[in-house]
Amino acid sequence: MFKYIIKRILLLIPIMLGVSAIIFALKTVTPGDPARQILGNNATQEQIEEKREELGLNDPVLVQYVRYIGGVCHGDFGNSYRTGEPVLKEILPRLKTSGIITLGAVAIGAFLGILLGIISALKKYTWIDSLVLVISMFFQSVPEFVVGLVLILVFAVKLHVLPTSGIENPLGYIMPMLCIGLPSIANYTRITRSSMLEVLGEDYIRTARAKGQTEHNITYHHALRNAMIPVAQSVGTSLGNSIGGGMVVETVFGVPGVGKYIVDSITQRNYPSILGGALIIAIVLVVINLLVDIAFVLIDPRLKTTIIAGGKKQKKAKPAAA
Amino acid sequence: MSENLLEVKNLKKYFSTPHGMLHAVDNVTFNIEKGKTIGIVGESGCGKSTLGKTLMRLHEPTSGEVLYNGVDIASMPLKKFKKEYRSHIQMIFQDPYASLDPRMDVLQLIEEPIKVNDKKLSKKEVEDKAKEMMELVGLAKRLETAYPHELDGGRRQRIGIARALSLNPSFIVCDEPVSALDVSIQAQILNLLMDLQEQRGLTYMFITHDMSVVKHISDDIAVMYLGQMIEKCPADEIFRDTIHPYSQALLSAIPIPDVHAKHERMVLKGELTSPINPKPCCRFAKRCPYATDRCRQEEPKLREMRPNHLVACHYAEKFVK
Amino acid sequence: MAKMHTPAMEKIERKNAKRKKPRQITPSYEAWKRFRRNPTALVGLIIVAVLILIAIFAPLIAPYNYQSQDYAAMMQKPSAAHLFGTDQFGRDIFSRCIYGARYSLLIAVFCTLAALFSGGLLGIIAGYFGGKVDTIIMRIMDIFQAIPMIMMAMCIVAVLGNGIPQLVAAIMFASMPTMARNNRAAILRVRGNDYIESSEAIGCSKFQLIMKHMIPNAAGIMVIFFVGFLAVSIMMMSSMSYIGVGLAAPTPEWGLILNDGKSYLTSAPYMMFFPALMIMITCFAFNLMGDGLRDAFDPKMN
Amino acid sequence: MGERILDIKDLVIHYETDEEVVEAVNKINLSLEKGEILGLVGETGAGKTTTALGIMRLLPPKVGHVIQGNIFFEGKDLMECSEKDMRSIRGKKISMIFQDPMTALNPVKTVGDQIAEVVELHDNCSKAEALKRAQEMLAMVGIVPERYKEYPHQFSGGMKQRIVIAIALACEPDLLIADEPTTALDVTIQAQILDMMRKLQKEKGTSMILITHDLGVVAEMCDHCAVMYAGEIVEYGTTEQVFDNPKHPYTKALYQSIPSLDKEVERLHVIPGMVCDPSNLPSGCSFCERCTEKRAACAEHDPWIVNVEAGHYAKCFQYTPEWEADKDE
Repeated sequence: MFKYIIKRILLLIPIMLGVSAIIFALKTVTPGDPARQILGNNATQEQIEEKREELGLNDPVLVQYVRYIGGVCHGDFGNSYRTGEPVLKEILPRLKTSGIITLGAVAIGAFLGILLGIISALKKYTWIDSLVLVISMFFQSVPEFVVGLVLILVFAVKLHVLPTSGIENPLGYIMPMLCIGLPSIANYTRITRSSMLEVLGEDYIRTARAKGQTEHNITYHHALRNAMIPVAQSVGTSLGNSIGGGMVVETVFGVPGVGKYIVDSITQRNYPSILGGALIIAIVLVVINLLVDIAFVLIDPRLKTTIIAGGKKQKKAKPAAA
Repeated sequence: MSENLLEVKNLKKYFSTPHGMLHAVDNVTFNIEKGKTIGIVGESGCGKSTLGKTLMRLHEPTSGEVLYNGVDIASMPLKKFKKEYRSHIQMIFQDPYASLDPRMDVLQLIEEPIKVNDKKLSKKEVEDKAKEMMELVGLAKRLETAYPHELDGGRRQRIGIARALSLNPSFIVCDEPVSALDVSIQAQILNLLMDLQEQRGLTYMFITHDMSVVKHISDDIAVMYLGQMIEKCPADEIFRDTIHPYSQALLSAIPIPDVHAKHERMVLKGELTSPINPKPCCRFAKRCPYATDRCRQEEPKLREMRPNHLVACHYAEKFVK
Repeated sequence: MAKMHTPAMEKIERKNAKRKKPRQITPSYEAWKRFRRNPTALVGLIIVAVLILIAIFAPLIAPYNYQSQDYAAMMQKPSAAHLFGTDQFGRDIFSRCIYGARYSLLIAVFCTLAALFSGGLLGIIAGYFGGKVDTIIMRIMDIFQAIPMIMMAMCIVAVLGNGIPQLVAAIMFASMPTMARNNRAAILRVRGNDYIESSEAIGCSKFQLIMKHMIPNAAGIMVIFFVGFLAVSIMMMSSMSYIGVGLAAPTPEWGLILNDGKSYLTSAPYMMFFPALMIMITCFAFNLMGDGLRDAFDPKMN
Repeated sequence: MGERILDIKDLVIHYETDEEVVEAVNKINLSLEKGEILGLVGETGAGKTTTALGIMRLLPPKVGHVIQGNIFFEGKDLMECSEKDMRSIRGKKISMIFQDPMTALNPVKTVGDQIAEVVELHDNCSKAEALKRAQEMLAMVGIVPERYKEYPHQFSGGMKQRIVIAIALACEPDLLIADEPTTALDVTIQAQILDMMRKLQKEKGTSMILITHDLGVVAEMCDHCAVMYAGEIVEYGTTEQVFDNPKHPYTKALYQSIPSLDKEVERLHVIPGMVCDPSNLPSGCSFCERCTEKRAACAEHDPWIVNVEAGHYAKCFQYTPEWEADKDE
């Protein structure tokens, strides 16, 4: 198990290299001179040349890239073009804000989604099932920022119970969480429903019925845990979407989180900040996916053997069967 | 004695798994005479299907030779094999429900191999040939436009047979062709296969786990255990004079549909393990009631105990009646 | 006779009596039959059809030109003259929304096609060839996937600049990993079937296997991705336009119309209400349809 | 004559969907005496499993319907029982073993828990006692009791079927229904499982219904034998009667179509045609189309069950007095 975790963490390295390479590539093809961007339009040619030298922009791209990677290894993600502050110092406090919002959103989405999914699986093919489906699908069809606008209009402008923007007031977290969480309900609902229905059709459910077990216990003791396996698997992917949604929502609500920081940096073409943000998001995603995978092992004992035995999921060695 | 159509020499097929090398087919040697049927029996996981697919080059052999009319088809480049020998060696698959593309109708399914292998034929010629094949395997004309999911298992298996036969092969690997079918349908397909063999001089390799079926259709029978061939003999001999303890156990385990049949049952302990990184020993030693230290340390070789009767057991002499 | 006759059988007999002649039951027809029985999916299909008609006949439906500014009628509330009201330049929001259908749907279709082709191709290659090819492609996709989709798209637009082709390229690149992954899974599912091996045995080449067996059999699943991704790309597009990265004004794309009304949220909410409604209805319809297709092509899931 | 434990009277079961009605079981009558083994043979779709699920009242909800009939178990009509009563019968009085051991066990629960579950449900005991009982059961079916903490995927197919049997026998039921218990297993494993089942059945005196398509298994295991075709029982008798002296044309044909191990046959006997569509049964005898001994009357009227000899019944016109009379004409 320990070996497996180490292996997964080592996998971070190529991903980080890849992500930084992609953004670096984007940076080099972007028109415009960062030095001019920092110094403004009034700067003289000499000042710009000096600045370029200082930033190392005159070196070949590869050298710049290697230097950057070297810096990252020491915790130096470069300095923001705009403020001149170290990127890491700017991002870290924002990470907490974004973290709270994203976790809250995932919790809302997963809780409501799984609940609705169970309900619709148990009431399959009834009007309740259709209603749940339509409701969750409706939320899936609304872009995060539109949910945000509606919430602002209702709770902030009309009812005055929640602040329009900012998080000075802890209540300010509520709307961003809902904005990201509600659209993700459908995903959980659908996976829970179909996986629940599949599990309820399995032979071992019939075995449990033949034992004389009550439907209630069959649903919650036998089926639910098995049905949660694919649902848990989807948390990882939906987290990526939530972080993406967070970028838009934080901008709409003016929340000082990583998402807004990256969006601002993109509009300002502030590449050190974009790079830093992207790398940190990548790290967070990989680590969370690792945690999700570890959680699986707790739900599904079959995985424990394969993980301990070979690390990777067992490849289908076709032939042994007749 | 007639000539050998196929000579298999030291054929090996290994698969690498996370747990080690899986010896699915290990050092198998046998011959098949022209126009005869060899039955391959064994329990699931003994490598009998892999053997068939390796002969077909659906799996690439790890090492060994397969001489088809004297030409080694196992080591030639896959491209050359596909071009020149694919149509000579064909296969009938186990599951007639899964082995037909659900999006094609019966005629399309049977036309496919003809079209793929002879691009020069006109549309009409292909269709005529396919219709001829349908008639040959006993599929009614009205089924031409039916889809596989509308047909029962027996008819689907007839499509599978027509597909294989449409290329005029001389050798057919039948991979459990009747095990997914009910007894009454099974008899229809077995009769069809035997009729076709007579008409067209086909040579079969018949893979199955059903002893009564294999005895009915085969001339020779080979018993496999964990990737190795442990006994090979003429079909009628295996039920009279089995030599290898495993073959004896296998035979005695078959329930006989006769209330008065009283036979000694030899119930084996334990179950088949998978042949991953096997040690040099008799692979049956773990379950064999007669196993000695020699069996656990030394791998037995196939020896000819009687004319045409080969056994891989150190103590074969002891079991000869 | 011994056999029972029950009300349920009578019902079916009545139904059969009405039916004129037995139809050829192809797998696609079965899927259509399942789709047709699903009321929510049909609603989705109808809405999509109406939206397509609106997009085609936009010039006939829209009462005003979507660009013409009327300084005499700025910031008007919805009325008979301006169904959805007017914006700060006096442009008719109804006309802009109608034309928006054209832009949004067309761009979404382009994005989805591009994503499906690029990602689909990679997925098919990875899924069919397996082994090293698969590992290399999928590891690269892992790297791309570590960057959230919308961030990737925004970065690309930031490099290429605002505009329709740029946006299509951005969404295509950003969605490539997801598309590749989904298509790979679809191909793997088909590849596991015995009929692929059986066709290989009768001499089909790899190319024939892919074209004649795998893609037709995976097509159902791919159509589901297609419809689902239409909704995703419309939402992504509008989110980006709303933030200001994506399309350039005065394109009447729904997200951009929303962006125009941003500053008037409290004073003139109707300016944002209608374009938002259009986005919601469109995505809702695509999602309903996609869900119906999922049930139709994959009856085992229910 | 012993005491009757199970009595099925005129049972009719249909599967109803929007598209069609499948007449899975058509008016079958069947009885089982205490301590005996009844073999239920037939091909795919003959209605064997449906009958068993009907007895357990576990037919798929909304689709499977018992149209008419009674099932008396120890004198009580199961059709009249409430769902709650049924639950106290399932697992305790009647147990069932399903075909595929690979999927019959819950993958995320230990095997000990799965055996203990049924004990806890019915025997009113603590978790610890139930687990102890589970270990005893494991020992009984030939598995090291210490393995109770392991999960199903750690066992092989034959072992899993042993565990399934342990679950079924944990509460010492009066009736055990085994639905193709060895079909998914290899012959050598099948021999082990059948051996064990026979031994346990003798020890406990459990009555048993053994569903199978393998005539060999029936010959070895069963006291009585019922042959099913298209949802009907076409022949019933002691195993000796049915095997030595088959009366129904279907049973006869079935024997001839199996390749024999000890006799040399050139060609197999073939039953022409195929099983009739259960959603569209003919009005006459269901086997009539494939029958080699049929006459005009067979297609028109459904035959009734005829007592051919003591305790031996066949559903065929040729054993009625009218048949002989008809022949003379």
